[in-house]
Amino acid sequence: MKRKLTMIQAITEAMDQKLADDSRIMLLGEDIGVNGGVFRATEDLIHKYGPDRVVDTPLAEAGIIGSAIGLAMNGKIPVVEIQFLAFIYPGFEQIVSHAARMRYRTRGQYHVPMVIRTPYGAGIRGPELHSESVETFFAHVPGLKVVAPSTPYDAKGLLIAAMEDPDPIIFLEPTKLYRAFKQEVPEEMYRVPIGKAKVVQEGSDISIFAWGAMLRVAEDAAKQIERENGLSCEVIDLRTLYPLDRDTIIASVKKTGRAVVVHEAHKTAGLGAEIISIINDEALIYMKAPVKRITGFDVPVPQFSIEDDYLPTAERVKDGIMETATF
Amino acid sequence: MKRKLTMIQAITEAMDQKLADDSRIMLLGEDIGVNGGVFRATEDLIHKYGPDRVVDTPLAEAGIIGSAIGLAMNGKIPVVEIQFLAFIYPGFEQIVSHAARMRYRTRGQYHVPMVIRTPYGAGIRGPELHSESVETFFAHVPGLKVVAPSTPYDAKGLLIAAMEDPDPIIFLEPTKLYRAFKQEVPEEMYRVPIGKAKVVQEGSDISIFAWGAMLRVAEDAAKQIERENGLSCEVIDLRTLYPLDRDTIIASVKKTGRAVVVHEAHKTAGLGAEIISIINDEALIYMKAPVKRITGFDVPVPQFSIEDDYLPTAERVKDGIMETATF
Amino acid sequence: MIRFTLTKDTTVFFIEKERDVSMSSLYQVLSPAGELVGDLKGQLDEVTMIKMYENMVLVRQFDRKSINLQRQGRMGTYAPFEGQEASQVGSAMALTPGDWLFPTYRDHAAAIVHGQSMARVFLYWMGHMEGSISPKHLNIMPPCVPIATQMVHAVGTAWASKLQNEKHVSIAYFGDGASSEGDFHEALNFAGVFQTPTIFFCQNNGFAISIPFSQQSASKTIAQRSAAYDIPGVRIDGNDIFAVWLTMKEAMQRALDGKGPTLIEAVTFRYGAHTTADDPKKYRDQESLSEEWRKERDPLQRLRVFLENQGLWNETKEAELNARVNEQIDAALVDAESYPKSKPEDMFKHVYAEPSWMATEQESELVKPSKQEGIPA
Amino acid sequence: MIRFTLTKDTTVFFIEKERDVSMSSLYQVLSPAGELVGDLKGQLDEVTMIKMYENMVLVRQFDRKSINLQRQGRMGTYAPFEGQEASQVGSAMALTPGDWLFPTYRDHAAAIVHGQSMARVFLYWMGHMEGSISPKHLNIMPPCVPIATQMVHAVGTAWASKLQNEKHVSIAYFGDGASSEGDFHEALNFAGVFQTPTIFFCQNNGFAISIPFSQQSASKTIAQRSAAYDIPGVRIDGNDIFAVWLTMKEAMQRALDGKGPTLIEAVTFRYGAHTTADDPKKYRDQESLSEEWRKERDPLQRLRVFLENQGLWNETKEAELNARVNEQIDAALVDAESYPKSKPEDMFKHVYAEPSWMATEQESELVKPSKQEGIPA
Ligand SMILES: Cc1ncc(C[n+]2csc(CCOP(=O)(O)OP(=O)(O)O)c2C)c(N)n1
Ligand SMILES: Cc1ncc(C[n+]2csc(CCOP(=O)(O)OP(=O)(O)O)c2C)c(N)n1
Ligand SMILES: [Mg+2]
Ligand SMILES: [Mg+2]
Repeated sequence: MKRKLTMIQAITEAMDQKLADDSRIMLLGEDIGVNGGVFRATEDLIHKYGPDRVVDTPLAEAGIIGSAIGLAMNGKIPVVEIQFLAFIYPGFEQIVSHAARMRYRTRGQYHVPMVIRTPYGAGIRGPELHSESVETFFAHVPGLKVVAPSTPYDAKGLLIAAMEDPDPIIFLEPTKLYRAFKQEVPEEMYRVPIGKAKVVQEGSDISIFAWGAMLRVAEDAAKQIERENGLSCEVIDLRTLYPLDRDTIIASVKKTGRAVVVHEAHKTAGLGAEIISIINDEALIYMKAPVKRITGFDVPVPQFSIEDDYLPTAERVKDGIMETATF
Repeated sequence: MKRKLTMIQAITEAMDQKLADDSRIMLLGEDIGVNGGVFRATEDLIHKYGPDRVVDTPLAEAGIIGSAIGLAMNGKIPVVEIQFLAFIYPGFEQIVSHAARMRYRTRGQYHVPMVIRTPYGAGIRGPELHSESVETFFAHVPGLKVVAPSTPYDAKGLLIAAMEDPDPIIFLEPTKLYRAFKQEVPEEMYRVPIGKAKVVQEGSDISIFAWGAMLRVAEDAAKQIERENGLSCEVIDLRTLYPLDRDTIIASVKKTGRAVVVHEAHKTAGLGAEIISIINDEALIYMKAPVKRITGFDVPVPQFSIEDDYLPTAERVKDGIMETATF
Repeated sequence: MIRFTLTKDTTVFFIEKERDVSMSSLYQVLSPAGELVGDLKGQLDEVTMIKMYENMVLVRQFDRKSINLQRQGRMGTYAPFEGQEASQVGSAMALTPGDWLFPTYRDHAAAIVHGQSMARVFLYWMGHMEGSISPKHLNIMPPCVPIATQMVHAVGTAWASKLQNEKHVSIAYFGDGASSEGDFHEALNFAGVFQTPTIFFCQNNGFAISIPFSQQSASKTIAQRSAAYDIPGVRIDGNDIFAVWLTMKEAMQRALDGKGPTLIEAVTFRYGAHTTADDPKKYRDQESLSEEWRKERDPLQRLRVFLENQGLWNETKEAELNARVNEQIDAALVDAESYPKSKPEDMFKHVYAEPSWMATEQESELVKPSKQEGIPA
Repeated sequence: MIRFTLTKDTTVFFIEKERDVSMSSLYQVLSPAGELVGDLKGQLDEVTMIKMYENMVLVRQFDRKSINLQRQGRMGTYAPFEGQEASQVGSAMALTPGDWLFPTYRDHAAAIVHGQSMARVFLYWMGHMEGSISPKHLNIMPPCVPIATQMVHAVGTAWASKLQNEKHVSIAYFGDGASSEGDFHEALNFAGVFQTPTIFFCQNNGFAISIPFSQQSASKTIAQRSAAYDIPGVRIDGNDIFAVWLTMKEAMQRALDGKGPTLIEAVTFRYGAHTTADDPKKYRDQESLSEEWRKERDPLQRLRVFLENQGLWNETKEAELNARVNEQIDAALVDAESYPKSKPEDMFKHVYAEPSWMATEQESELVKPSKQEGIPA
């Protein structure tokens, strides 16, 4: 009998297993102890591992991330939970000016093995600033890695890999998918490699790149398009946003000659632009049409009554696919 | 007899004239008063306008930017100096979560007319974190505008326009150009429009996009290439980085069919990617070669003994031009 | 009592030896039993006292209604404030119309009392794009979501008032948890340096979501931090609306006299959940704690007893009041629910004074021209 | 003396009435005249005292040499510390090898005394990629440039030491200006909550670049802020190396006994410019201020007088010492200047444990294969 887990359960299990496996692992964050985290990602872990390893911190993100940097330099592997992505900003300086640079500045003498987990993205009727998707801020910072799973299986495997990675990782968890569906997840520890995209569905006519909650939107659109228009879509889950898996991107567009990128971040300077540029650099002559971006708009994420209109929909992705296919 | 000014003099003059012109203008920052700013941009202004209008603040960027937001909402036009771009991070949350969103959240009832000036970029043998070029962080934030002059003339005109703009503006001043050269600058107040790029040199074979200190590198490369290879380069100074002047970009590449973008920011998720994407969206069929990015590398800006190797050089730009031209 | 040892022979001098942080050390005017235990300073008249009570009843009903609406799916996640009425109502009633009010997500009682329409507050929690608009001629800022960030804004607006010779204060509401953020520190320090007429009004409700204040800081109180900036601070019974109001008046007077900011720590309690998405039973002995505060220190109860003893209140008035506020709340709800819904296009408005080409273009991407458009009518 | 009024009838209780912030209220053991005015607690022996003096002379010469090197164009912008030797040397000498030291850009005297090689410090200021490496078995962190950010790191490393049962403290150096940043507040609060063995060592040199402390805060001292976190704080004569050392030892003992952090405010002065790019005449009466401190409170001078009075020092020793330190400094400079220059490729190293494809590829973009490569040898 195969066991199925939601993404949040898979994430909890990854932390649970690594806490058991490696005494250096420590969790830190607001309300992650007795409360088990606002999304219950750390449910019960304080009871299992005690308050020295699952630490309820004061409400101060620079303090959390900054002290985690110190912990990491002195033998610990801190796994930080930031309650929502927008609340990482008070710790932005610590991430950009310190976590990402410690190895570099000390020529490898000190490094910062640390994972910063945070829910991100819109679609759960959250209040203001609970729906941001600003992965660009981190994908522009050499020294960081940025990961965003789209399934329970990948979430567990990527989080375990992240906790074993010697460098600081921003681990973006699509809030909308936390409990959206269950998937078979092996009980044992396993790793999904950081830096590798996944071809979710092979196809020959057009490549669709997405991550996080947008992956399902892309898959939906792809299915509908195949049914309605007979186009064969190759759907690729990038999974790691920095560094991007260029080889997989290029191999796909060389085959299809057409591509659509779907992300919920704002369009301008979103990662769609980087993916287009990688294609421009490496495969322009293979392209039969401009790469299409279907993204969040260049406006602040609106209040939740119209947030769904901000988000890319299967309908918009389909339009993008058709525009590209008929170029 | 025409009067020539350095960029820093032009910037001082812009502030001086607006202070005289509009009693709502207030300058705030660390060491901008008696000390006149670490680059002397505010030299003597405290003596002319007093400590209520030229304010030496405590050493706290969230405090500076956050209180400037309050000042702006209540009738003032704060012009903030951040000592170096990397020191803006403590105020990042204030910029992203408040300054950029106040108009939106209040449906236009309150807004934040504010200019944040800060030196940026490498090449002056500065210590660590004195050489960053992270304009991407701000060009991904709807609600902000981002400006970066490359000449004394534009610096004065853009800064005056920025101080008259009703929305928050990140005003990036290329440290390396502060005193690099002088240019004729009219004595009277004038505006250079925000949102408009400038064709610095017309040409027909290839478009080169740059801004800030990289403009001169681009111009250098263009001159050499014309001399050495007879290629006619169109050099465009983007000047406003958000929102980008798409029309000028597209008009140029439709004419030339080839383009190089030069910036000192890290390559991945740098604005070069957005420019490539705009070209992809609007002018792909006109392109005879992939757009080439000549940029800072995907590494932290190194210590100053090798910072010049981090920065794009005319040599590298020329290589990029030739690669594009011979594609 | 607060004492520091200061001797020449031991190097450590700023160690605190004892501090009375018991409830009984709080500044209090109206005791939980409804007795006057402090001086009214000739400032609080009967009309104001009755209005205080009416306001507290109004907002308590509003709060309960909101929780119900959330349960019925007519509103999004909601942050209730029951238990904190004296702090919010008392402080807001001390303000004058030109003052600047910076609420958090939990301070709609203060906003309503200062003049925000209840319909607007409903709209906010319904996720409406127009839920954060201030009534004209008032300066009620949008509820602040990122913790402590509004504190520096309230320095800025107050500073501008001072520079413009306007006799207005700015009040920043914030919680005990907020006192851990760097912005708390920067705000108090700036206000001290520029002597801005800012009132930092902390509702110490004992918890930041699940974290009790004892885990938030090694310090016993928040008020003591005022000493770090050499600004006045005060720790008061936040369930005593007289103490709140009088303290506010004093702080406002000082601010308007050019004597700068004040830090007020109003000790109170939220009876219910952090938000409707929260389950307080997970992290505290919800029933007994909540019951203790309700029974022993409720802000409405003590004022009612006092007013009754003064012959200013009775059962009939209570019944009338309840009917009246429920009517008002229902009317506000009708207004909110019949308010034109946010339209998708609204997101493209007010990003800038003049829309950028991106917004214009993307709006057309969103609002697709009808597929029929080519077909003549 | 520090007193707060606390009465039931005025609401405001945390207003400070008086605080003695004069020099004479500082904890002091060795007076400017070189007289012992405090208790050595049987802890400071003669060998240590002599070493203190030697170290201070060494770093002062190092500092002056560095300024000269910068003037000659052999180094980049440099941040001098002359005047602050007692604070840096005294605090660093109290440390043990396993402790974690977090310097700012001005604390290379502390770093050198703790074991950093002077050659390495030169390399740092020469903009060398390898200027921030710690000697093996010591934990000397890279000089911290973004103000106050290192303070939270020192909470983290100390916390780890505590959890790992290692008997080491972490010391964060910072300035008076740094005390305005939010990170200062978050660090002290965290350290208080988790009782980490962290020492927050503030050199209050009176200025943050051009801003005197009187404009940095309405508070008169930095030490008083410890009370905001209920942690011990102390304000000491930072030009008195005995006071610095004894205070450090006490703070370290407390930290290692599990009694948590200490905030130390060492009152001192920088004689010269903020950095070699700065002109202090623009913002202070540089000559008279500098002369006053030099003449009346110099840290080297008072220790020398004391040692001479004890018969532990004389002209001959002074001359020998000067010759010796100059030799050492010259040797370090030779080492630094003959150290292999940073190569452009170095920037691609140590971005990650394993280089990304971007770095690998971009490195080849930088290091162009020789144009000759197609031509057979
Ligand atoms: C910067 C930031 N971090 C985290 C959060 C998530 N969050 C929302 S409310 C809250 C607790 C706030 O506690 P307190 O300041 O005591 O106010 P209360 O909710 O008790 O009124 C937290 C952690 C946030 N909104 N902003
Ligand atoms: C976050 C940040 N803001 C601004 C600066 C620029 N800066 C460098 S040193 C300095 C003054 C620091 O003063 P203080 O903390 O007193 O230390 P001191 O230089 O006197 O040793 C400033 C403003 C910086 N390095 N980091
Ligand atoms: Mg609270
Ligand atoms: Mg200083």
